[in-house]
Amino acid sequence: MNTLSTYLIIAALLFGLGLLGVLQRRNLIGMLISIELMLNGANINFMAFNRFLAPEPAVGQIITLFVMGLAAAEAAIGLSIILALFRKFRSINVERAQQMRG
Amino acid sequence: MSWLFKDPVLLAAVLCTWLPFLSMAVILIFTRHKPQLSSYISIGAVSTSLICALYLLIKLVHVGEPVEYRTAWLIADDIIIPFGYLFDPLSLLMLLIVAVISFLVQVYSLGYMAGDPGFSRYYAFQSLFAWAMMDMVIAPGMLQLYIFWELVGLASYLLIGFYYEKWSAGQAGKKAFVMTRLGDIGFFLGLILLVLGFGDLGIVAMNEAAQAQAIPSYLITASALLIFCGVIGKSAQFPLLTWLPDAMEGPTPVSALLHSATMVAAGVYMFSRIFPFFAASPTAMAIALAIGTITMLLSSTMAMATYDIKQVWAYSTVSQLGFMVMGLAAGGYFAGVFHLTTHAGFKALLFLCSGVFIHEYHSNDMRDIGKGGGRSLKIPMVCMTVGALALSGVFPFSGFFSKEAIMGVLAAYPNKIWLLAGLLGALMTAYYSFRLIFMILFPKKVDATMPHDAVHYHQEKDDKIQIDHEEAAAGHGAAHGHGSSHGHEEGHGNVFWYMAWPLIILTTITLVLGFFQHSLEGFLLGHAADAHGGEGGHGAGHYALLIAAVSMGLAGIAWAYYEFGRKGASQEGFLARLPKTQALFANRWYIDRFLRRFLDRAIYGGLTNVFTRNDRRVIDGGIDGFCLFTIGSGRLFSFLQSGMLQYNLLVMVAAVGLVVLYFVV
Amino acid sequence: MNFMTEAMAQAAFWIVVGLTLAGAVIAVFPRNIVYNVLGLVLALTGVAGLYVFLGSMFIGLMQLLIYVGAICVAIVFAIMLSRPLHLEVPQRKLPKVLLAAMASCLFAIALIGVSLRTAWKPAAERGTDWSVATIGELLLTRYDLVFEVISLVLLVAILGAIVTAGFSRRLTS
Amino acid sequence: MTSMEMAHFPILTAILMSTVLGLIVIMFIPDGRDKLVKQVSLVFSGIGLILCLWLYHAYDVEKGGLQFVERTLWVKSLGIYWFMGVDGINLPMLLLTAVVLFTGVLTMWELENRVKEFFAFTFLLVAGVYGVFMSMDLFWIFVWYDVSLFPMYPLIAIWGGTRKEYGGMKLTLYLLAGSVLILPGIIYLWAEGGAHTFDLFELARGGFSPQVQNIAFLMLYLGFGVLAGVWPFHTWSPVGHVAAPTAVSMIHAGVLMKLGAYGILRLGMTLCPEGLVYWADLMALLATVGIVYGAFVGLAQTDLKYVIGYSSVSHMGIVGLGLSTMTVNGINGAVFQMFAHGVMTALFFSAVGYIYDKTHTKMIPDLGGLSKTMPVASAFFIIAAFAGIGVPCMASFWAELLVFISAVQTYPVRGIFAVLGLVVSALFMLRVVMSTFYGEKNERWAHIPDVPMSLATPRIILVGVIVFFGLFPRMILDVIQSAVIPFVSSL
Repeated sequence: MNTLSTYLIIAALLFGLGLLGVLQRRNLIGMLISIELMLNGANINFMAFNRFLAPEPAVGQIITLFVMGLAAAEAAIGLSIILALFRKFRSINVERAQQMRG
Repeated sequence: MSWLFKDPVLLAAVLCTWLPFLSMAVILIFTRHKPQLSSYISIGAVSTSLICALYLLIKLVHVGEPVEYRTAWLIADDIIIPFGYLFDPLSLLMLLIVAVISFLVQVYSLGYMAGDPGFSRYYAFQSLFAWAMMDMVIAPGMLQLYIFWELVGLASYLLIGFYYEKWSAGQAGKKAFVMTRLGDIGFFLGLILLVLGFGDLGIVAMNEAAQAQAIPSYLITASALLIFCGVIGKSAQFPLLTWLPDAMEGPTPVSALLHSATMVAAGVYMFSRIFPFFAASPTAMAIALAIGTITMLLSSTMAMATYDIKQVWAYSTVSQLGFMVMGLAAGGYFAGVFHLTTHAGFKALLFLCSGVFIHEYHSNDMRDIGKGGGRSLKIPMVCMTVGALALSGVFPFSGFFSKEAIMGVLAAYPNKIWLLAGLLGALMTAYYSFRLIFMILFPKKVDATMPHDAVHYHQEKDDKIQIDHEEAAAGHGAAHGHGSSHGHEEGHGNVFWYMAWPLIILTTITLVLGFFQHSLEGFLLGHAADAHGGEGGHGAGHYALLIAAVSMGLAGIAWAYYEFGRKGASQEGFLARLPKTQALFANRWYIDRFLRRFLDRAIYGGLTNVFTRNDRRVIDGGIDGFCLFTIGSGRLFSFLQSGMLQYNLLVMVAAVGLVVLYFVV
Repeated sequence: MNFMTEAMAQAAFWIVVGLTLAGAVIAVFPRNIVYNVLGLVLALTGVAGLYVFLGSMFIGLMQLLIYVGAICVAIVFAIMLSRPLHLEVPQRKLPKVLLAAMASCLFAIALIGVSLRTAWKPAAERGTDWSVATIGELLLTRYDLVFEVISLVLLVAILGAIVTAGFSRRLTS
Repeated sequence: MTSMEMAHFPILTAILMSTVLGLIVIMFIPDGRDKLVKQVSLVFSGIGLILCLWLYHAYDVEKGGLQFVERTLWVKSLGIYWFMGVDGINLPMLLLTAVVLFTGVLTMWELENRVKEFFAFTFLLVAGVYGVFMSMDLFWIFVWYDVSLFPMYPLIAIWGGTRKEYGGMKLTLYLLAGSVLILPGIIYLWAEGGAHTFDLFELARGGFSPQVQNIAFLMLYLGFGVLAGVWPFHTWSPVGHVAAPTAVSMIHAGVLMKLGAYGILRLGMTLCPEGLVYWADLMALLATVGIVYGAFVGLAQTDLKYVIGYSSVSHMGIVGLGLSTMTVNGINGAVFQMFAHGVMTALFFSAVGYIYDKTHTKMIPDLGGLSKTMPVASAFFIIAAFAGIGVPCMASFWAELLVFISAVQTYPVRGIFAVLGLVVSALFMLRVVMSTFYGEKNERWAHIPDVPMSLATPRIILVGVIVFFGLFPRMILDVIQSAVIPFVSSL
């Protein structure tokens, strides 16, 4: 139960689910949510390595903290982009937001 | 410039050759819109040239050695192209011929071209021609000769196509230029060969080296044959002879000047210019003899079948040029040059006479002129008969002497076939010349009103102006391209005498020139007599030959009289009874058709077509295809760049996943 | 007792795991965005629980505070502002979903494969200092620069968010 | 040779600056002042012309070699110099550029559409051309070369005529493809040179191994050859000329195409003499094919500008043939031909430009009988056609003479074929002259006025240049030769 690989598998599953969301959702907010899932998957990995392998248990936690901070920034920017897009296209469907196609 | 005035000979030479150029420039740039002034400038220039040429001849007539002036026109490494003047008997003689004929023709043109809208242009081109021809004549080196030779061709192109509204005139000019150019390519290559093989293109140097056998014989033969191509093109020898009859599209004075007396004679002149060089190669001489003979016979037959008065003289010019080439190629330096001289006189005369008829009757057809009352124009009629007698080689006209000289050379040639050909040519020449004379002199009376018209034309000169106008209105005169309502405002007589005086002068020349044979021979062969061995000494055979040749000429005249001249003659000629032969002759032995076919099939239809298609399809097509491929593949790949983030990411993820699986699992 | 505690902890752990994954599934699959946000809240809370199991109460709390407290609320605001509820929910395209599922399965399998195949070795000497004080000290000493940079990034992100959302309104209107 | 005399007035920079300054001044002229733009352009191009004439006059032929040298180190680490100078090869080219620019500005005097932009782009183009001709530093040559290529596309695509987008695109792509070969060639030589300098003469002194020379020469030859219209990379030239506006055609065919030949001569042949020897056979072959082929294809064209385009292919073939002979006279002739063809072609396009402006067609079947209505305009074209045929006493005659003599000497068979091409070129020029200008008066064009004196000026200047150098070929050949003889002896 409390082994490294358990956590890694849980993290992988979380990451995979997030990935699935990013790939198939058309709702931009849905995609953002999925990205948060993926970030959490990564965070679990950090914490797990910190718990089972790392020489200094503080370092992994600090990294997780940083990731959280960056995730907050990412969410802020992402959401504002979504709002801007929504104003422009009256939609938050990614498939409509394709002005750069070749 | 002081060097110029120190030497009167040089000054005369410079004036002689460059005044016409100056007059051309002045006319083209300043006096284009003042026709009268332009013509005076041009005639003034050419008469100064004439005076200078006379001065040069008198001054230098006793100088044994050739006088040479030269300056470097261009220095490129080992090639030096000099510009300068070479005065020896031949060039002095030819310079005088050119100056005299140019002068007379320009005076004549005052009448003939009066009122033409392109009057100034005409005189500018005449000056251009005079300049080019004179510089060519006294060129000391072959390259200068070639350069002005080409310029003469240019002037000829411009003058033939003078009536540029006429499609056929443009075509004829183009044909003349391209065909002579074809010959010139050979000339040019011959010169290059000589430059590379021998190095010096000075005429004196070439001739001396050839005589001293300092040039290898294969080089002489090869370059002589190539240079002879130039003669073929310029002097309208077989197989490039058809441009000359077509060139009759130009104004008649132009035909007289360029296509009888001077420009076409340039080929023969060049031949005689480097005669010792040619003479050093028996092969080249034999080929030239053969070509001259073929040309003479072919064009004589052509002249028998045409009714166009200018065409007859054009064919006859070709034929006589062939005769000159024969004489030269058979070794008769003096004979060829002498015939060139006499021919220049009487052929210019013949053309100018025809010009008067054409000017009066607005038709080139000898039957129309005859019916119109050509015989009533006394001066041209008499002059033309004199010219025709000279052409036929009848004593005591100049043609007799020069033809005899050539016959003598041919008789001295071991193979008698050339002599026979020459005699046959003399017969035909007499026949076709007098066919023309008789047709004009004794028109066939089919239409009863015609004599009336003739009287009308001649005697009521005041009415004639009106007739001219009527004819112009009927569009008859317009066929000639120049308006017919010209010139008469200033009085008909004035115009007529502009045209008559040159005729009278030329007739006089034709009458007396023959008797100067020996002095000319002495002058021309003076210093070189030993080298050539002279052409005298035909001995007893000479008289037999003389009788044979004259009787041939008289037989031709008699034949023509029987068919065209006597009362009740059918005026059809024996050719009318041989339709196939007539067709053959009238169609110029199908040389033109062959050339046309060749041009259409091989050049336009063949190479041009293939190359153009290649350009469109293969090169451009290849490039465009390549571009299309690029664009297409861009389109193809742009599907991946659909702008749909999720597909991009999907592919990325799948790819990374596969890579990880491949390496790790 | 020891066994009981052990078993209860075991059970609690799996419950947390189950909640997390269930939350993740809810966050991904339903087409209604409100369910997704709620699923995300559930999953993030579960992850916070996992952090506690991994021995760091502090990070667990932080997780709740930042993620559940801040980010999720922000997302809810965004949903309300962009009014997706009013819009018709588009039908799913089966090929796309299948492709996405295959790709993400592939990736997940690759990840799991890597984690299982690697022979993880703990460090030779492992510290035991899990205190918040150490974390704070390290943040202000060793990771000073990173900390500052992250702060800066946050500042820029906030400014950027304002600019993007605000100016675009002015530009489009 | 490369002495650091910087004391004299930097005339080369001044010439270059006359265009750059002109460009700047034109850009600051307010919109709508079209007349002022034209006057300013005329003044600045006139300054360039006067400076070039002075330069031509002041050049010491006896001394020869590189004169008016300006040389300062620019980027030390890469060995880039601001290095300019003139010798007998580029001096005629500078004069040509100045003449063509001046007459080109005059030719476009009646332009009404976006005048300011047009002259600005034209000056930019010419700045590049001047730069290439006077720089002796590979880096700057390439920079100026690309500066001169870039404005072509807007000039054609905005002010052009028939199929302008296609023509402009094709031309630009072709030329850029050429410069794609040149840049690696230059960098390759720089890297192989060891001294790491872009100075042309230092590189040449250093020398390269035959292997390097073969590769580099081929790259430079093909790269510049595209611009010089070497067969089979010539198809951009007719299409581009047809599409371009008059002055651009003049500058392009008159000057820019010479840039290609000049590049081959200055870069390729100076730096890679052994590469030249290796590839000379191919060069001669392509040049001969170009001469004959261009003339034949020209026979079949129905568009006046296409005809001129193909005649350019043919005439530039003569330049290529001259270069490939590697003899003094061949190169003399080639440089002379570059000059003569430049002036002649400018005259051609200038003459056609007037006809096209007035009749709005340049299809030969639609024209015809133009001599009657516009004799002066026709005369200019006809004179150009004679120059194209190679009539003596016109500048190109001497050039062709020299090239053919050395070509027959070096490559007899190819030389003879090239000479035979002359007949075809005569045929096609005369064919065009005849169908366009001869014949009945065409009522359709009866209302068109003949060229007024003001518009005839540029053409008169060009005719004057052609005839002047035709009558006095030593005026230019002595200059050319002063550079070519040492050049050939160093090969």
